[in-house]
Amino acid sequence: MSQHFPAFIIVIPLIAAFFIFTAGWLKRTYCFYIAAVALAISLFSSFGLLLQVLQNKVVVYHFGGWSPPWGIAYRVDYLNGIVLVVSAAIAFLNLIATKKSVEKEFIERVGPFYALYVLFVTGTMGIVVTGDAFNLYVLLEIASLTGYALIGMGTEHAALASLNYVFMGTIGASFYLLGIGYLYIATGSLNMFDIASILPNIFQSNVVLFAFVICLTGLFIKMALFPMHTWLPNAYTYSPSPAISLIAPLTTKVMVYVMIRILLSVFTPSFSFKSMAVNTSFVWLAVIAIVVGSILALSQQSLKRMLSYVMIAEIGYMVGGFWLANRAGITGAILHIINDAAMTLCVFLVAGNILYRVPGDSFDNLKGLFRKMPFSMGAFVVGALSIIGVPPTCGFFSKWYLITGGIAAGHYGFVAALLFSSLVNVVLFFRIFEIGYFEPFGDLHISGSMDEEEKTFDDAPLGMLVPLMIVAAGLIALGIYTDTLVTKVIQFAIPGGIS
Amino acid sequence: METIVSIRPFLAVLVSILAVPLIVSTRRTNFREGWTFFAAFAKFSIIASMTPVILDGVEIEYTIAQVLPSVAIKLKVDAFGMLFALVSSFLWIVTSAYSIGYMRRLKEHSQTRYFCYFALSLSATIGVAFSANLLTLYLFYEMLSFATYPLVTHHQDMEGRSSGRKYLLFIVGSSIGLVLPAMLFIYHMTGTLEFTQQGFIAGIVPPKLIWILVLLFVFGFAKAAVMPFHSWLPAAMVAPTPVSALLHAVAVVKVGVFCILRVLTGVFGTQLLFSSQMDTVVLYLASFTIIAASLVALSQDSLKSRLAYSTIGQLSYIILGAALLSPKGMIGGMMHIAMHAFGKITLFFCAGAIFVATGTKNISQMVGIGKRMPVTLSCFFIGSLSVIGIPPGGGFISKWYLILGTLEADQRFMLFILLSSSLLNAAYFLPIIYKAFFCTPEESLFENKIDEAPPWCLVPLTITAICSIFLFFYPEPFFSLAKIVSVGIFSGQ
Amino acid sequence: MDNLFLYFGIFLSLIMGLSLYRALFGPTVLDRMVGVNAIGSKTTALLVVIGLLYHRVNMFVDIALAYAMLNFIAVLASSRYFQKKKNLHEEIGRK
Amino acid sequence: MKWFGFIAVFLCGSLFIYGTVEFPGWGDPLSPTSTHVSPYYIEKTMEDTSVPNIVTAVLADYRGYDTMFETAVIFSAGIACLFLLRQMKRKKTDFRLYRHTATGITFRIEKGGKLPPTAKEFERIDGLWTPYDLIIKTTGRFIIPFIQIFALYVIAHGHHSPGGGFQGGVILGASFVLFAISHDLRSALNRMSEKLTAFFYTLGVYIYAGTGALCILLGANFLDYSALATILFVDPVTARSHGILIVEIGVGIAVMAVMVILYYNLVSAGKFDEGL
Amino acid sequence: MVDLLTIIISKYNYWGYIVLMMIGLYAMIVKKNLVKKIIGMSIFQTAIIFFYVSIGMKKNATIPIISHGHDGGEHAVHAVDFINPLPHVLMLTAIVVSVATLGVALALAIKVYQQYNSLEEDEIDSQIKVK
Amino acid sequence: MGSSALKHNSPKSPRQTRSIAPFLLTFFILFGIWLLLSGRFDGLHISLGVISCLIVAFLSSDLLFTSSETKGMTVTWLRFLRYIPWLLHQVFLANIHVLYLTFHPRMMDLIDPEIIRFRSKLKSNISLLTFANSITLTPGTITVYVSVYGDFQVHAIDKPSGRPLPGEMEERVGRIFSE
Amino acid sequence: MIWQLDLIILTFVIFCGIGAITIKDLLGAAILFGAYSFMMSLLWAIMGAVDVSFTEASVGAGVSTVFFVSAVFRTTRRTKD
Amino acid sequence: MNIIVIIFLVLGLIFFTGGSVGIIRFPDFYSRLHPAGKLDTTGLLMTMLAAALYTIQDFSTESLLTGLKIMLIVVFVFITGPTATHAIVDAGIRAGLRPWTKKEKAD
Repeated sequence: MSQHFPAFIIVIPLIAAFFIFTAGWLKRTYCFYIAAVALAISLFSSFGLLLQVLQNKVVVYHFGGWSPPWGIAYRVDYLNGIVLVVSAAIAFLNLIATKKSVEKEFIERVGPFYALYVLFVTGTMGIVVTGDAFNLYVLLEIASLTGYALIGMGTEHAALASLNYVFMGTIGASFYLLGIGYLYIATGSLNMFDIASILPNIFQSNVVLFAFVICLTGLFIKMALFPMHTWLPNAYTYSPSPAISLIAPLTTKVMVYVMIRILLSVFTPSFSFKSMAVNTSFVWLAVIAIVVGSILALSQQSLKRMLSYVMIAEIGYMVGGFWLANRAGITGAILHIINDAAMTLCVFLVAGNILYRVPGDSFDNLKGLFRKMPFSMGAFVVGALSIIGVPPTCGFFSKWYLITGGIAAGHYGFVAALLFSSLVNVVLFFRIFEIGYFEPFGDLHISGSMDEEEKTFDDAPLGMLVPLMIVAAGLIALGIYTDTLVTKVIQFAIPGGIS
Repeated sequence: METIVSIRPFLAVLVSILAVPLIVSTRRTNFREGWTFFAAFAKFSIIASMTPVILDGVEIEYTIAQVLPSVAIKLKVDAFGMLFALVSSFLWIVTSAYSIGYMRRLKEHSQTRYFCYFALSLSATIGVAFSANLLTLYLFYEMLSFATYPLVTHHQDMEGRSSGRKYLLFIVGSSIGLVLPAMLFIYHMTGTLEFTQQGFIAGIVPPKLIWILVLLFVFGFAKAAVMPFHSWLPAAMVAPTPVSALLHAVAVVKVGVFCILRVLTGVFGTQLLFSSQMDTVVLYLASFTIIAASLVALSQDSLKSRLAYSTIGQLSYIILGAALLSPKGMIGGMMHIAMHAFGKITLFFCAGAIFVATGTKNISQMVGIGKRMPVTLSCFFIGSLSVIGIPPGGGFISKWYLILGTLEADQRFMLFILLSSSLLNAAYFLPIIYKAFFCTPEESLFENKIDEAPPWCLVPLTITAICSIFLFFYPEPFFSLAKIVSVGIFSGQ
Repeated sequence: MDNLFLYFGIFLSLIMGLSLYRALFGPTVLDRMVGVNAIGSKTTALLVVIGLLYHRVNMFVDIALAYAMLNFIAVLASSRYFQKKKNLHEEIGRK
Repeated sequence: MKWFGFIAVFLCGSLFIYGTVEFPGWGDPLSPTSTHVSPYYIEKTMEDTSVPNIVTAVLADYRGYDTMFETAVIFSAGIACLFLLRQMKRKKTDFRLYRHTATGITFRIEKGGKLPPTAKEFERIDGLWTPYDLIIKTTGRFIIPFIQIFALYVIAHGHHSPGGGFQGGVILGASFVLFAISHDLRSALNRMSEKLTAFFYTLGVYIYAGTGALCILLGANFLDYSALATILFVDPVTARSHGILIVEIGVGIAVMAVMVILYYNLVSAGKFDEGL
Repeated sequence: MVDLLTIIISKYNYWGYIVLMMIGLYAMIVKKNLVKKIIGMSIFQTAIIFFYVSIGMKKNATIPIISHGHDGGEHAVHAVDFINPLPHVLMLTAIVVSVATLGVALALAIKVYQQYNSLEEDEIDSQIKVK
Repeated sequence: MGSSALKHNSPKSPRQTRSIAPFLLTFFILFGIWLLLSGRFDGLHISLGVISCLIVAFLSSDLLFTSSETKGMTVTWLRFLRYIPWLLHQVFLANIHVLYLTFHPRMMDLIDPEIIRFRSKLKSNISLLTFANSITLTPGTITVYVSVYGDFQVHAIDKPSGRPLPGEMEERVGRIFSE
Repeated sequence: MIWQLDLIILTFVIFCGIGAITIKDLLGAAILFGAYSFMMSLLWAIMGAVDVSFTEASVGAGVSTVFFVSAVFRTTRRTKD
Repeated sequence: MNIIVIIFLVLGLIFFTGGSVGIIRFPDFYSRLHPAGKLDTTGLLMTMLAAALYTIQDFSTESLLTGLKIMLIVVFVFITGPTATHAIVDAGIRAGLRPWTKKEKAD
């Protein structure tokens, strides 16, 4: 059965999504369990695939028995193997962690919610695993559509934010599609690796250049790189918390993965990194993204919105790291996809937990949270430290690679931006810590007693805490096993030509 | 040099982390503090058990995790680290006891949290002491910064908040902004971060960059409170006194100094420093700090602030000792870590005890207090002797070696600095003693009866005072450790 | 014969332009509906003509058939709009 | 803003037009698109699948996996719309309107009043109700069965003529939409209830994905219809043809149901009471 | 002159797609009305579909359905005789996607309207700011 | 009064009580259409056709015919067929009239739109529909509104177009459905 | 390929598109968008993409205009641009 | 045969032209519907007839069926066309659009 793993990853959740929807009519509680089982299988399969990849280098699966370029093939190699496992794990953990809050927030809509949830995961994982450029578009649309819906059910101005996301997302996806069309004009093929084998003959062609630019523009919009980021903060701020802790870790990160995949596997490094001027300007773009994201984050007054801006900066990390076009930089970018996904999950889960207990996530509502929900906030501290980049959490190590990449490429602007962003993150997160730590206990020092501690303790339910703790521990574990990750997997994901 | 692999250093780091869940999970206060004590003793005994091995000139290594190619999170115990670890782990025991008295008497809130973070900070301190490479050092350094933040801001009031901000701004800002890039740059140039006896960047890094790197490190380890980066320390004095005592006389600030020393010797190496003349720069920086801090201390009325500025000055002694680049100076610097620790902690304990007993923080209000708290103030006297460097205070030994070092390195100016600074020290400590014992208050502020702090406070400070004297007569373990270090470092010359 | 069909098609599409004029500039929405409806019927005819030009009219006739059937759904929907909201220009406030 | 937008768009467009310079000419039979992958489809489709409509063959077989996700996209759009708009909790209005069908008299029943028996003489209406239009209604009645049979014809004959699951499904869905428009939403809901629709669109995707999964169970790759030969008792090539038909039917059902549910949702803003 | 005509004939379709795409883009950038934006979005997507279909076009070829029995019996199929089917397949999917997106977008627009009683972005913005 | 005509206005038309006759009739008509559409007479397609027709007949037979209208269907159909050529003739004549109007340079002087109201004798839905559509098809007149009782409002473009209504056409339509 | 027809229809399509986004009435815009969709379908038929044309015909004529109209019905026709 | 086809085509064209010119020229919405609604329908009938005739020229079952299908289009258009026209008119009445009459013009 193990040869069907690539199909299982996608197909099992897909079928499960249909089941969930039907089961929702019967009994609402079934939905969660079906989703959990499906995602568990998916996680298991992706893990199995990663192991296969570690043994056999590349796993290829032909759908319909047609070999590429005629049929659609899934191709799992080191790069997507690891991203796959991480996405599956995130989806699964978030599912478990948000059970309670889904039941609270979507009383009547649990069935559709889980169906959309699982479909979103299907789309995302499909994007990661597919080897066909057009198939990627379709999966992208699945992920986006479900994402729009999930975000649109949020609070306050969610519908408007989601609609804006629809517009931007559609432009992005359409641009990607257009880019694929240009590639198709130039090569006549849709399979990524087939395109890659044809492209070297026609590198000089204007069409390929345009394909490159258009694809990138689309992907940049989708991943919310700085000038095209406008959809992200609103969408993420108003979205329901169980959804956002799924969408935020996966969407943008996976889009960065797609960028890396397209540029490394389709256009090949010899085209993508041909011109130093292009690389540098993209890195500068990333630098601007980092700086602007960080500064904008400073001016925010609610937790999720602040995190959204932090994410915009983080996207700058990955994009910039990739465009440094050296081994350390790309390693850093890939590593940061994984790490950032994990830490985003962590902080957004905490935001979800907070919202589960507290009416809103604006900073005024965070007062005294360390006392009220110490475990959640503990996990938040870990996540925050990771985003700041403090060893031994994983964020440090990807930042490490990124900065070494920046130094190696001689791009000190990027290095400075990274350091600047770390410092800003310190300010950002410690501001929250301060609020959570100081605010309501100004005079407790005098009258404080142990009893009051007991009374105010009101953390999220255990079912939400345990996965959160696992994620937080995972952040540290990821950090500690960084080298294993890099030497066993990521270094093979980068083509040999890049030094 | 022989090396053995053993898990003991890791255990020494881990033991107090492991104590955290125990402390958190216990509801009864006695058990909670029992766990703290247990952890402290366990830590000290583990470290002590390694001492003989180290004294034999053997190093102990333990790799926790390989995190980057050619860089691991790795612990290595050598004489220098051992010295520092011994001092801090021993003082933890004492401070734990003192904390119990202090905290309970003042009915501080959130004592559980207090003890947790105390334990965590100690782990980090030992981790720094035992780090085998720059990355590990950085890791534990940051861990210490974050673990002490809740301690510094323990009172959770506006003052705590602003000083917490200052604390973080200086400590974390400088470490991320200055140390991290320097470290990354070194890694980029050399591909390794492992400390060696003679440094590893000589010949690889261009000389011009050495200047920048050294300065980045010296200022970046802001915990050492070298002068422009010092102002967090007085601010951090809002913390409860045991915190100030252990962390801001021993653990945190000494970690900063330790890091600077470690990096100067282990990364740059004495020869490189000498050849690039960076030693002079560091020397002048340190001497400036010494004099300036002492002068500022003179003007402080709050006892803890005065102690804090004193600390700033004393820390730079150590840096100065190392920067002299002479074996004797090095020994002096190392010894001063221990000696100053015992002396200063006594002083802080005393300040705390006075606060506990009378609620007084300012020196001007302490007129005649010696009659009321004779034991405390006697210990205070001993402590100040040690810090000033007058026999039989332990500080005399380290200062002596420092002076020898200046002579050895032929730095007359530094000699002058040291001596004048000692005078200043005396000038800001002795009046307190004088006022306390020999002046009678105008109003009968204190009744003329003995009213000491509770025994949980009193006993520890007595112990440290006794130790301080004891070390004057028997500095052997620290001395031999310092000697090993010095020999190791300067054997190449 | 092919040419004839081609010219017929071209002429038809030009005529379609006239209907399009009504659809674009029709003073009221209803005029636009008239124009679009007219465009629809011409489209049906054009589809068949294109089929003839490709010599595969049996393939195109299905499309035209679908068109003939579905074209009026849109018109119907728009006209139902006016049955429910009885005003041509302005908007009544939502209840 | 307007001028800025116009200039930006204009510049962007000029750039794109510059990009077309090196395109192969429109309709050039020697362009890479026409010479690399597609000739295989054109020349081999008959051998491989015995389906004359190459588009259908490529859609449902060679790139059947894409099409499965296409169905999933439609499915998720259906759920998304339901999720976003459907108002599960009915807001209790103060009154209900009923119409006596024989006389056309409208009753307004205040809250707490006795509801009429759910006999067929009464029907519930709301404020937007308009009198039935005889012509439209009757035409609708007459034409709907033909639209439906045509839709099914399109689904079934996707192999030989343009069309297939999606087109047929849309037409089928449109026939229900037509019913809802020409009659009213309540009678359309009586005919095609929400749950039935939901059942249909899950059924459709089940059929598609289930066929694929069946292929795995029969020992071939996902969606490799030739494996179906063993249970359909035909040769593998015909099995592919039949497999395509099966999945097209699935697509058709799913698309039909989703179009209907989308219409229901949009037109009643999720309240499922009264539409166009 | 003839050359120019050839260029126009061989390229105008692509220009057409660009013009359409830009119309859509313009609507999405400039228009404040949400439904207008949705229309722009649909036009934008259609333009890309149009582009793909143009790619698939082949001169002197017939539609990609193999006719059989018409001329009697099976005969060899030449790729040159049939229009490239692949873009059509892709665009079927793309159309489906655009319909799906349209549905969701309209649903969201209705939701927005229910919330703010307006479809104009600037009016909604001023409402948000007031709150 | 027209209770039979009103029956279909009820959305809850009695599906369970419908007889088999309309079902079969629908089935055969649809099957004829299927054969016409399909043009393939192999087993697979025929069986598909049968299945499809069954489905549609099941779904919609109550739309196409109700039991009251199935009686005498054949005769009606035949008569209806006879009506068509006449209708086409009328359509053609009237078309030419409108065409003449359209291209007439002084069109505005010729036309004189007005709305004509009259009451038709016809009763059943189907006959009303046929009549209404016939009116609409013959240019110059458009049915604006028909009530279930046969009240017609017709928009005529000029006097000559509106004059013959209801007239001959109504009689013919009535004859088809024997009313 | 019938480029003459194609050219004419393409021009109309562009006009239709411009019209659909400029008309100051959403219902009108929706209706014009329907016309746009009809012509698009024609264009694809001209280019030989029968399946695409069929899809667009059924979608454009059958559902997408209806969706627009229903959305407009449930919201408002008013638009400022 | 071709001649008949051509005649029908031309007739169709004339009707179509009439329809289109009509909806440009006529003064108001209701009168525009007259040419639009049915000149188009008739034009379609003519065109389809031409197409059907042309198709069944090379006689075979398939072409016959195609021809019949083309005529089927006409049937449907004959059913739906008037209905659509009627629907639009109805909408106009309900929307409150007053028909243009000579009298008003005279006033």
